[in-house]
Amino acid sequence: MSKDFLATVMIWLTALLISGFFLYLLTDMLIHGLDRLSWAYLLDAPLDAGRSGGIAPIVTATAILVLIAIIVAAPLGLATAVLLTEFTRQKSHFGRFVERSLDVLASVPSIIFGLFGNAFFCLFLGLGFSLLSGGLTLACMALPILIRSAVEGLRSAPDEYRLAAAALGMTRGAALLHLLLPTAAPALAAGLMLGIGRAGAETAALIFTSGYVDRMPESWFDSGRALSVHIYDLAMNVPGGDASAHAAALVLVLLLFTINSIAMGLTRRWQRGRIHSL
Amino acid sequence: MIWSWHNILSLSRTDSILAALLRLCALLSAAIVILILLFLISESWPVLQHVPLSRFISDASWHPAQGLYNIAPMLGATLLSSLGAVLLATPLGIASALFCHYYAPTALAIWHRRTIALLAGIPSVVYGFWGLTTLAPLIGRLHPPGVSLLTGIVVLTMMILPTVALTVDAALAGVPAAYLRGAAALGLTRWSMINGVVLPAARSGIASGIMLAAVRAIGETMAILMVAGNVVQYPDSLFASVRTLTANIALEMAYAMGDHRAALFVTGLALLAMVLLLVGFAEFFKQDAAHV
Amino acid sequence: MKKLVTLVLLLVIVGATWLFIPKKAEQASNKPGMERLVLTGSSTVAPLAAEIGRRFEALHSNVRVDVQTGGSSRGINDVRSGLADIGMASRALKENESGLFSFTIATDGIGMIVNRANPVTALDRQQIIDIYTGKITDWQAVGGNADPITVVNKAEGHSTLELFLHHFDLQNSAVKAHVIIGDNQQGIKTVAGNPDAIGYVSIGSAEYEAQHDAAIKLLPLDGVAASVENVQNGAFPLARPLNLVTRSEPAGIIKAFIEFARSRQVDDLVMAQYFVPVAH
Amino acid sequence: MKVSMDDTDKNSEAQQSYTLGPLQSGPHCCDPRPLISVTDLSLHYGAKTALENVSLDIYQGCITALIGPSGCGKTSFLSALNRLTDMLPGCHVSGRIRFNDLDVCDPDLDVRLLRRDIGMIFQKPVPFPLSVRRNIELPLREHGMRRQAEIDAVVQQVLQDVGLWDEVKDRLNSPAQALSGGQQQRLCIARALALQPKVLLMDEPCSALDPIASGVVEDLILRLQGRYTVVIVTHNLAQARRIANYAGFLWMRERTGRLIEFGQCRQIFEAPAHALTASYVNGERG
Repeated sequence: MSKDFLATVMIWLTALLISGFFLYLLTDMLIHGLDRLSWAYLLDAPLDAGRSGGIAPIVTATAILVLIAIIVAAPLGLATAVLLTEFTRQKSHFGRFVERSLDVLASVPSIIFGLFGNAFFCLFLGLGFSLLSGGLTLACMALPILIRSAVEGLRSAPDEYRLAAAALGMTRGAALLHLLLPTAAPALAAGLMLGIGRAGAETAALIFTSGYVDRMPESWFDSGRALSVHIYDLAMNVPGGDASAHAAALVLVLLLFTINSIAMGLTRRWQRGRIHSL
Repeated sequence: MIWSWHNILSLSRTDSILAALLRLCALLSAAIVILILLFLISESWPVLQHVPLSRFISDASWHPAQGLYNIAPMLGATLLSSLGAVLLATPLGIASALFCHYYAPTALAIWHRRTIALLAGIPSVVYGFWGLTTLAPLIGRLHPPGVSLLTGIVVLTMMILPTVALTVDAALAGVPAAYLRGAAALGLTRWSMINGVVLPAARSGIASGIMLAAVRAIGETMAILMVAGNVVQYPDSLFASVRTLTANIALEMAYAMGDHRAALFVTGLALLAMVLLLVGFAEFFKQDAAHV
Repeated sequence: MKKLVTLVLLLVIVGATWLFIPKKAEQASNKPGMERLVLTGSSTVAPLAAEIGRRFEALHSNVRVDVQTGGSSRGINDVRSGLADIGMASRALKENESGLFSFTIATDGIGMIVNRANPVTALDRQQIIDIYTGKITDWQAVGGNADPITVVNKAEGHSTLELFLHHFDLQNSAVKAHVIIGDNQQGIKTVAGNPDAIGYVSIGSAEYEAQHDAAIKLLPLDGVAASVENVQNGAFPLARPLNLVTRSEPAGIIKAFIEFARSRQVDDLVMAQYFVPVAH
Repeated sequence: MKVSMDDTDKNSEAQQSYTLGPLQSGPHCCDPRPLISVTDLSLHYGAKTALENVSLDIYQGCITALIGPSGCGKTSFLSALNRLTDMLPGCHVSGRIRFNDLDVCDPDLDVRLLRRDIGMIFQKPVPFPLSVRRNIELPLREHGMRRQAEIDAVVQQVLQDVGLWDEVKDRLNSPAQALSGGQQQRLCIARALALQPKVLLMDEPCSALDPIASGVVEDLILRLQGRYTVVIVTHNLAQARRIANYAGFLWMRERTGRLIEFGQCRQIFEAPAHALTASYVNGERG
């Protein structure tokens, strides 16, 4: 048997294995999760420590957490990306310092963010276990993702735009606002979606920052339980919580699939746009 | 990119204001990582004051309630589980990426890629849940207790596989088509073309993908906490239960006070140091490769 | 593309305003008359306390009860430092914790559990000690199958662990565990999935799961069957009170809450969590 | 000359200047008054020297062509004239450039005003990813023109000037990138003209276009003569000969671009003083 044939077989098998595993995981989740899933489940408050009732306050808390994270991280990330691509030489010390620290930040494990969030936001800033603490912690986590995709989007905007805009005596700010940001918009949006996805999936960083309270949050100083924390709690701490955990897991996975699909669609659109403009 | 900073004076006034504002934002972003380090150190300071660092690797065991703080077994467990996962996920991920580029028909490749991207989006707690309810009993039938280093490695592999596959995929996409045409013109078989031309050309991309996956594996918390058994020990076999640094923090943090809590922050520092070492190593490797 | 940018911007703005509205609500909730009770501590008590809190909120529309989990000691510490109004502890106060006030709201026991497929039906005190210290490593030695024993122990900081060690007079460093778990449910899942495992968990949790088809069974301890009933009548040796702890003599809303938590009105909630209500 | 558009807004006389008459070819013989004088210009990229000691005058209303093989620093020379060199990483300019009475190399100079007076056209047409109208409107608004009627008048005027009006008047709001290459380049010229520059720098404006579009653009450049001062870099010797009044020949010597000869176009092509020039324009070298 030739090496080429062997490699072909192996590679097809691997692909089959991965797709098979994915399908299995998905059906497993659907079979177990669909039992409990209903409109009432989505719209009710949890009862009996989550064994019965629904997940409305938990989905709300998750949404608020992600929203806080994005509202804080998006402008900061965009500004940093713009600075890195448009206002610094690639070799400048400041730019290199910023880029290096962001590389490090991107590789910091989420549990460390949890420790940091607990020590800094909850205790040092006195925000306590609250959606705000959790959201800010998530913002720190999402920041490098947002910056990276924004930097990529801006770097792929053609230099000709920058030169032509300058030759017309336009300020950099104007070139940025009217030409470069619109060109990079799909990349920015895709990055945003990725950030939302990462924030929405997070568990470890939230246990110590936004807490366990499963009441409908009334303000952002309330403690609130994220969907992933809810799943963890049901699976690990609540006897008889498995069925609810499966349903909650299904909801979370479907939400994240939607968000990621949007991100992928945007990325594709961005890449196609690039080909057209070349 | 093309803008050079060398002539700041060519900025108009609005631009200078904008630049200052942006620098402030960037400084803030960059400061987060320093802030994190600062807080980890300050929170672990209480225990570091009267427990020398060496005791964190020389104590008899990890029993913070009895004043014993050995985290070396957890360092080892983190290393082993990540290493195992990377070793498993790397060939699978590369094979999957090769499949998308050179084996699958276009439509199938698109679907496969989508599948992988969706796998990447499944949160770790769901993997952990699956591992706990499905995989651990399965492995337990093979050799008790079921929650073990092996289970951890398998679940971690599932989790980092998409990372490897997607980054390698991107690296393969960056291999110039001319190389492929050149190789095809020489009459190479598909595998010799891949082995001889494609993989070497995409080498640095593949390496950074693996590095990224390794960082993710080291930092993974919830899934490994749920499936690895959490006994603080050096594993004597793949079926022994282990506790990683991340699991140690997640498991005990909510219950810890005083020195115990500070010791958990020391664990966090060790974890961070490990990740930074890896990232630094990757950076060094990248620069080295650039000089060749 | 422009539409997209506008859309994203719009979303962010709408989100921001939406976030500011609840902030106003929060200012409103800080009006005199609106009170917030913060409970922290034992993860065994937390689900019960949350349920009681929910019912309490329904009766007192001006009160919000926040429940955060942690360990019993953490709860006690938080009450001391004033971080929490009420601490939750799944054990009695220790000697060095004097000066605090504790109020039992329910009783729970800690029972040994093994897999349902395990033929062993009882273990005496010395056998359990030997199993947990690694002197007995095979079920054959205590009359079971010839399989190695998987010892399940709890992570540091849990009062279940402290009570277990105290009852058997063990040091945690002497325990040779194969699996370490955090919360009760993880322990039940571990034992249910492993025919050779032995562990100890809250009796309430174990009985609930055993009745809902989890593959576990409770072993008698010192000859007393581990059941909610035996905990209730005081026969079970490893019982523990589930307490609410305060720093000073409770007054006002704290007092109201504790009295409510000890009243008949919550007996159904206590039993739903498979704990034993206090005698009234 | 340094009047900003904010002022012209208020100044009704200056406003008048936007309603130009139809563009006609300027006088064949142009004003031999130097508008830009370059003295000892050297240009370095890091340690590499791209241009050394170039001195020449650019005469008002004339078309000056720069010819020479690729890589001899022609484009860098153009970029130095409107300080676009600021944006090239590692680029350092020494020497003196005077534009009217202005020191172009003065670090305190407001480059936005300089670049308004010295427009630039690139080799590849760079229409912005906006509509045809917005392409012209954007720089106008940037320079302080606010009234829509005024802007519309300028848009129509400059599009007529470059002969694009009839082709695009029905699709002013469609994307500029949907235009053909030649139309795109003329749109870029129109965009530059909208700012009423004194000088137009053109970096091989025809080389990316097909022959017909190239001819149209070339005709347009000829019609700009007289009203605008044009500096054009071209590879196309025949084109330079057809349209230029003055010509400069640059050549690489010791890896550094140098100005070999500068003079009247006819003289450069018919009676070059330098042997190198002679062999280049005759096609023997380069």
